[in-house]
Amino acid sequence: MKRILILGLMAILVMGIYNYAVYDPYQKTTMPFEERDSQAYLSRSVNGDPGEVVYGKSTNLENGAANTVAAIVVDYRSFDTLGEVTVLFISSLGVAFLSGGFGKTIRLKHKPSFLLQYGARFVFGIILVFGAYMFLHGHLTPGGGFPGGAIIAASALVLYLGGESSGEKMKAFKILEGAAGSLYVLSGIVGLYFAGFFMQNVLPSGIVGHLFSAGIMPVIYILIGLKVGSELTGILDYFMREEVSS
Amino acid sequence: MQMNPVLTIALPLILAFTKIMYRRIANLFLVLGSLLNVLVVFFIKEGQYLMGGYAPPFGIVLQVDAYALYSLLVLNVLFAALTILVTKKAENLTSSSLIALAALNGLILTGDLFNLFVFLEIAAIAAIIIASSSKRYHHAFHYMVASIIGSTFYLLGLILLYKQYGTLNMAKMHELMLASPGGSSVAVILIFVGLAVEVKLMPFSGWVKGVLKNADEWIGPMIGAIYGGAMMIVMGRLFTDVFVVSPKVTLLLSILALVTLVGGEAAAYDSEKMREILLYSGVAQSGLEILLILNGYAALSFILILSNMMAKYVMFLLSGYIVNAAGTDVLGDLKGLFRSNPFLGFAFTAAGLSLAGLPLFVGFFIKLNILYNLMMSHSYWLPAIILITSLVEGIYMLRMILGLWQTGLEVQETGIQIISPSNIKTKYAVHAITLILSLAMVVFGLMPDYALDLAQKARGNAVADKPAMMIGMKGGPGQ
Amino acid sequence: MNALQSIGTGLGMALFGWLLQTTISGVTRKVIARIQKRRGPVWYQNFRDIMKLLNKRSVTHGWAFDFGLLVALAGAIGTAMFMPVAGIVAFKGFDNFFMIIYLAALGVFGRALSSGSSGNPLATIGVMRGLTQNIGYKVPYMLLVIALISYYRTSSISEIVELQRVSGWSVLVMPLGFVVAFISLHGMLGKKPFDTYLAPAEIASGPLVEYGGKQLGILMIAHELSVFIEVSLFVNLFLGGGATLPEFLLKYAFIYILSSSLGAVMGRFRIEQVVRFYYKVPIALTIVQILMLAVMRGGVR
Amino acid sequence: MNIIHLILGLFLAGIAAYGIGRLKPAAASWLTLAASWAALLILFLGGDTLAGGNAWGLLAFKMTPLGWFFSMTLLFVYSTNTFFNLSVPAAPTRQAAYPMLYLISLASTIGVFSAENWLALFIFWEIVLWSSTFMIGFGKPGRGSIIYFGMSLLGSFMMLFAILVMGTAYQTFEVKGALMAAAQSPGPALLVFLLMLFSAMVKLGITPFHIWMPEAYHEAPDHFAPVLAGGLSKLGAFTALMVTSFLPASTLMAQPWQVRGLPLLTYILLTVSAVSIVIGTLMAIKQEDAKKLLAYSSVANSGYIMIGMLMGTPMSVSGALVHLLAHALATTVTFMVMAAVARQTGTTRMDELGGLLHRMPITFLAFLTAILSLVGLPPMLGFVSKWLILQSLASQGLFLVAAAAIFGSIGSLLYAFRILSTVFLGQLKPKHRQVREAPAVLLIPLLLLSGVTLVLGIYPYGLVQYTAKIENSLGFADTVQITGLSIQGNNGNLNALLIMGAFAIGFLIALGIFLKAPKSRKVDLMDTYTGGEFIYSPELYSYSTNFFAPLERVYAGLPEISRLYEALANRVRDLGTLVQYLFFSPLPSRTALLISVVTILLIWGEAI
Amino acid sequence: MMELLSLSLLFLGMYGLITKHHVLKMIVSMNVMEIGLNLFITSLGYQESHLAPILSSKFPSSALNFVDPLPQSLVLTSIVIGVGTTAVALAFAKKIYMDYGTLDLEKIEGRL
Repeated sequence: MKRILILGLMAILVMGIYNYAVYDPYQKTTMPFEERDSQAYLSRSVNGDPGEVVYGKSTNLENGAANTVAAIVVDYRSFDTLGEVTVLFISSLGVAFLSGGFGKTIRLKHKPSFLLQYGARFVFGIILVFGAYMFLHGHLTPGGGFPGGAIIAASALVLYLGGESSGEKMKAFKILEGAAGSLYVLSGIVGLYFAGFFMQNVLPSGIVGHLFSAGIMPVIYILIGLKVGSELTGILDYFMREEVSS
Repeated sequence: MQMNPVLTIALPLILAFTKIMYRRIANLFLVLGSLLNVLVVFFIKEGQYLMGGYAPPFGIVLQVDAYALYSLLVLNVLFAALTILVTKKAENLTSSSLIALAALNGLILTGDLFNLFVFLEIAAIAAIIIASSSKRYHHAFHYMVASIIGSTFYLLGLILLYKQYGTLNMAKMHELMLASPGGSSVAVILIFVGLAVEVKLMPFSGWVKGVLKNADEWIGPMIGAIYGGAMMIVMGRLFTDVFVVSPKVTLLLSILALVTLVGGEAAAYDSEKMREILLYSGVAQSGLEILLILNGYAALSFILILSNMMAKYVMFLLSGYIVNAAGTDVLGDLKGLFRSNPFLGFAFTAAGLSLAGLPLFVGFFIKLNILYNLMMSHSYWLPAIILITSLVEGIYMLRMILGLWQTGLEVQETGIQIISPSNIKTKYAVHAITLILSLAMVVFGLMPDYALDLAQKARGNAVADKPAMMIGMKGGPGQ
Repeated sequence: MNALQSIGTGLGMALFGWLLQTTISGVTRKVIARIQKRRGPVWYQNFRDIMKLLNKRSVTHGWAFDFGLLVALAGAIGTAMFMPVAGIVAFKGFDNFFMIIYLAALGVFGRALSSGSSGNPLATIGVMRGLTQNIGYKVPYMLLVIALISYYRTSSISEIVELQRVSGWSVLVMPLGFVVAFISLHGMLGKKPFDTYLAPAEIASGPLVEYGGKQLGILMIAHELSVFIEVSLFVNLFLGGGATLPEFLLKYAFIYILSSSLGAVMGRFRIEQVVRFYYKVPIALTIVQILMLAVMRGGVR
Repeated sequence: MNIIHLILGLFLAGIAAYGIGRLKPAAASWLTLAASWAALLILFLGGDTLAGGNAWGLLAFKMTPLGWFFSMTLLFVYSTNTFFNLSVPAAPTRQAAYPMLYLISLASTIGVFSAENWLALFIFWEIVLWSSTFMIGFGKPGRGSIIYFGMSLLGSFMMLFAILVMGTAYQTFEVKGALMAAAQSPGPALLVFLLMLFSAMVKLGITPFHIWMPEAYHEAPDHFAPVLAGGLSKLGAFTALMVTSFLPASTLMAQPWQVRGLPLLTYILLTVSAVSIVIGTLMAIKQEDAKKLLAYSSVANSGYIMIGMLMGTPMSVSGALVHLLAHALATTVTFMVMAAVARQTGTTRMDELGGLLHRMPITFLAFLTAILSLVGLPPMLGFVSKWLILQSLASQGLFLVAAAAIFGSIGSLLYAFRILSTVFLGQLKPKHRQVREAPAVLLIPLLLLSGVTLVLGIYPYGLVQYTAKIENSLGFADTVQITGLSIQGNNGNLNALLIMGAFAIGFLIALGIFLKAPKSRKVDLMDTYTGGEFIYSPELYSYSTNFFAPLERVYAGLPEISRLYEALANRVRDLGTLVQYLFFSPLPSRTALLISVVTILLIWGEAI
Repeated sequence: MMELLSLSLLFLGMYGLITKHHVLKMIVSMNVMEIGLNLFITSLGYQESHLAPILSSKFPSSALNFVDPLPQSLVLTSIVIGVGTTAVALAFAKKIYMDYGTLDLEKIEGRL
């Protein structure tokens, strides 16, 4: 009974929101796409109209990434992404804090089968490379630093499943994580002191669609990828460990 | 020399990132970072600061006006003071604290609604981690659930606003909303609810009790004072500078705020424990602050937020030390505690009296001006309710303070103290900082004009139709 | 009239009052004895008693014991000096009702002080009873007099007497009030059934328990004087005083002997009964009286 | 030297007293003595023309006759009481903060009486409030200081509300100007009038607001209770008189209903004050603790002051002012005596005391003077004021109020005798055999204050003349008249000197008779008539508990007003518990549910 | 329709949060909420017959009709934040289980 009631409440809530904010048959409260801010991202015309942007031809755009979403994430609204990275960072810190430090790795109850044990090592490299591809190619195709990092972490997960233990490698991950994060912020500060704005795209943007095109974007994606990868791996690792009894 | 405000965000972040490589000197990082931030704040000039060189409606901007600047100053100074005082507690939380600082600065500075959401999330997770250091994990989890619901609502409202206005920039949003405010109420309500969870507005503040009733000298000032203040400043920013709220919504939300004010004071009156009293009174105060914000008393709400933040900071800090020394915060067991610690007692008393709005302390003039301005708009009911709640607040505040000064019956009869937390073991820095803060309350209480003028300047133009008329010691209107 | 003359008149009034009352109380003893079918003492027995007591050996319980007595007698003499009798008034314009009541109360307070300091709890209980009773009869009495003052627009006793000569006695103005005032007077005089505070069999004469010798003598003088004040105040306020001395004496004797005779044929109330009686009957009657006045005359003013 | 210097000097002396008190407590007490007597001297010499001035914005001061009268009264109370500061028991009360708070509250009272601006007045008012609260806190532990603070805060907030109403409606905060502006235009004047008077009533302890008095007086340190009782409650009278004279009730409505020539509102308030007299008297009669008894007597006496002010005739106002001074002096003495008694014996419970007159005769004499003045018997000052007030009542024909006044007057005899008899008369307790007279330093203020009571009672003309001056300054058309040595009432005259003379003659005669008669033999207190019983224990041979039992039984069922406030506080508590239960559940699901429900309400509430 | 469905999903998650006291179930509910929200955001940026906002050799010009890219990028951020919070929440779950031996919050509250 109680549950039905609550379900009803939720329905009323959904109806309320939908009815008064979303449902808009006459387009009264909906801004047409053409007038939204995001149009400027599509046409790369935030700081001046460059005319029609053509794949493989346009050069010296304010942002040379073919992937507009990536352009927004890493360039136009890169500050958000810094925050995003920070969220992940603080989550991993939180997991670390809650886990109470480095304990012994929890042994899985079952022994991994032969196929898993060796298959994991075999797949590990392939996944790793795929992850790297993801963040290197993020400004051109769907993907980017976060999926790339997650894929890298997935490769670590596969290794765990295969019975590997991370051991002392975590230290290195920590350093990687810290360094990548610091470099990200530093790149922003570099922009601030060399070009006048925090996180300014200081590198030249090449031709739209080329690998070396979007200025600092690929670099940042690499940093993000590394950082996210090491962070997620770290989180995984913390979950796999016992608490240090202190 | 001029500094870019983004440094107040970037510096702590970079220190937090690098800190994990240098575990040994973690504390140094924290103290250094927060002090550096204070230094930076002094060199920030007002203005608009672009991120990545993209012009405002499209790129993210940091909006530095007097409002942001003063809040930033108070927040960073309080934070730095805390890091100096409570190094031991913060040892494992260095990075989280630095990130919390960055996030709070970001919250205050940012001029972009989605960026605000990101900082909100960072701040929330940092706060949860800080809160979990009291080892009450289910309470911290409660906080987490609440803040996730809050941020979900915030984002939902935000995206509805984006759908309607096609922008995320605060300034542009404000202009568009001014032009056509219709249809945005649901989104505004959702955003309000989302933030209300963080500012401890009452039906949404279930988490507060669990987190703050066990707060130590680190969690208390952090979550109870600094976080609450910063979130409230965000609230003030959004609901005066950005959103155009319809009168009906204002009324509904004001009722909510009023319920919080009354209920919070009643709950505090009911409590017998020091920290519970403080937390409930914080809830009630946030009700009052929101009431002012919603009704357009921007300058008043601003100065109220700042002074409450300072007072709560002192009180939570000292309550943490008291609990450390006495092992309890039941008021009945703490009788006569301040007898042997007169300076801490003085600081606590000044903060409490200021919070209750008694003269000689800055709280009085703030309350006076609130009432005066509310009355100027010819409403007698609201001031009456505020006065009644102030009465309740004054009573429990003084009950608490007097209880801490007054020795119990047993003590008077036998001369032996039952519990002997006679000397709360603190550093002299605690004495110094709490005394400075409480003296500041006295000084501003005697010369409120300066503070009132600053608030007026910072927020005087925020709401055109309700310019606050400030009564200071120099006199006011009609003099 | 110069000051010395006034003082002389006042002292004469006090002496007169004492002589009058002592005589009349002697006469009354005789009357009561007749009522109770006894022979009774001679009419000047009270003078004899006082003189005898003043010359006897005595004990004291400390200086406050004596000091209180002196205050009591001084209060009584001082009050009596202001009392207008048959058109003779020592201090013209100052024979104020409130003043008389309060100065008389000083005498009462002196008595209470003295007997309280004796250290005998019976005396303290007696005083307690006396005060308890006091509150019961004084309130309606004073309220009535205030109504009178408000009616005559003066609080000077002699002027009230003068005005009654013009407009008739106050009894006619407030008949119920007269009854109440008489009951009050009865209480003030400590006649049965209202002599609970003395109650010889119960608390051994209460306040008087420790007195003997000159202390008792002085107390008796003070008592006679205060009876004089009470009765003549009553006569002046409600019965139009007297244009001539005989008229005044007649009224005075009538009221006092009436009260005493009534006392002679009644039993004594217990203190609970006194409280219950006094806090109901006179107050209720007073309220009725004042309401009547208000209704009949459209307000007293 | 002007008021600003005076106030500032006292503030600074207070802060200095704290510093000195940390090092040497006794020196700080001496500082309070020196500072307050110096202030008294300055104010006395300066008179009501003492220069005012504009210190800092709101803080503008101007001495008026009314302010001077009140300042002098309070300063006198404060400065005489400093002798008690010198000789307080050691241990927890002797804190460095006490002299500081003492001087700060003293400075603030002068601020209240001389402020030109309501806001400044309020600020000082509140400083007095919290400083006195802390000083009460130095006494016995208990709820007294909180009740005091809570009730006073209620009063202050009512006053603040009224001040703000004036400030917003009439655009001025000037003390006199704002009230006069209110008198000009009805508008919210009624609200201002009521709130101001209520706040004054809280301070004065008029009935529905009196509950703090017994608790606070009882718990206050013995050496602070005199100031609290004799001094601070008089702050209320100050504002009350301001309001009733500048904003009389007759101006509040165009055609007010009248009762006996007074506006209905005034009549109602008079009735409330009358009830206060009755309740104060009844409660005083049944107290077991001397300080509580005196506290309730203050409730009753405040009723007289209030009545005098509300009637608003020259005589009644004069009576109120004289009564205020009389009560201030007398009640200060009584509390000082209690402090002395408590210092020498360690208790103020009446059933533990008795017979002290034989051990502390000078204290007893001072107490006797004071209690006579409280009861209103000649030749004390209290008589003059009661006479004036009763005169006015009689000429107004306010019988209900008059009945209460009379009741209070006669009832005061009861409790006065009770406290006198149980503390000073009766059997001396064996454990008090060794009690000695209070030290000379405590006797100085006692004799000083009771001397003033007596002298002013015999020769009140200058005082009454000054009240006439005050009435002039308050804008009264006619004032109380004095010709020669007689105070002209509406329906009678008073010559206090004559009364004293008559009494003195009587006393001389009595003394002559007494001395003429043979000398009597002094016997022990136990050597009394016992009705044949063999009594060996003085403790059993005294009558002190349940003193007025037959009378108390009559009104034993009278509900106590403090229950009302307790019920109110309990409702607030209940609300708090409910809020804690509903909104602060430890389960996250509850929070989620609340968020959803409230959001639904908000969204649909907005839409509908 | 998409909007309604995703909103329903969001508040289905909310329903889970309200009715469940089990920590893991609550975490799942939170995830459901997030997914619902993310879907909702993307749905608001979607328009039929518009292209994904990526230039490629097949759709080379910015003059073409693309869907709104901003909600998509917001969703990217939001997803990552969701991952972070989930991680922390899971850590809490682990910790709560270790401390109290149960994941049922009602039982924990009852025990305290």
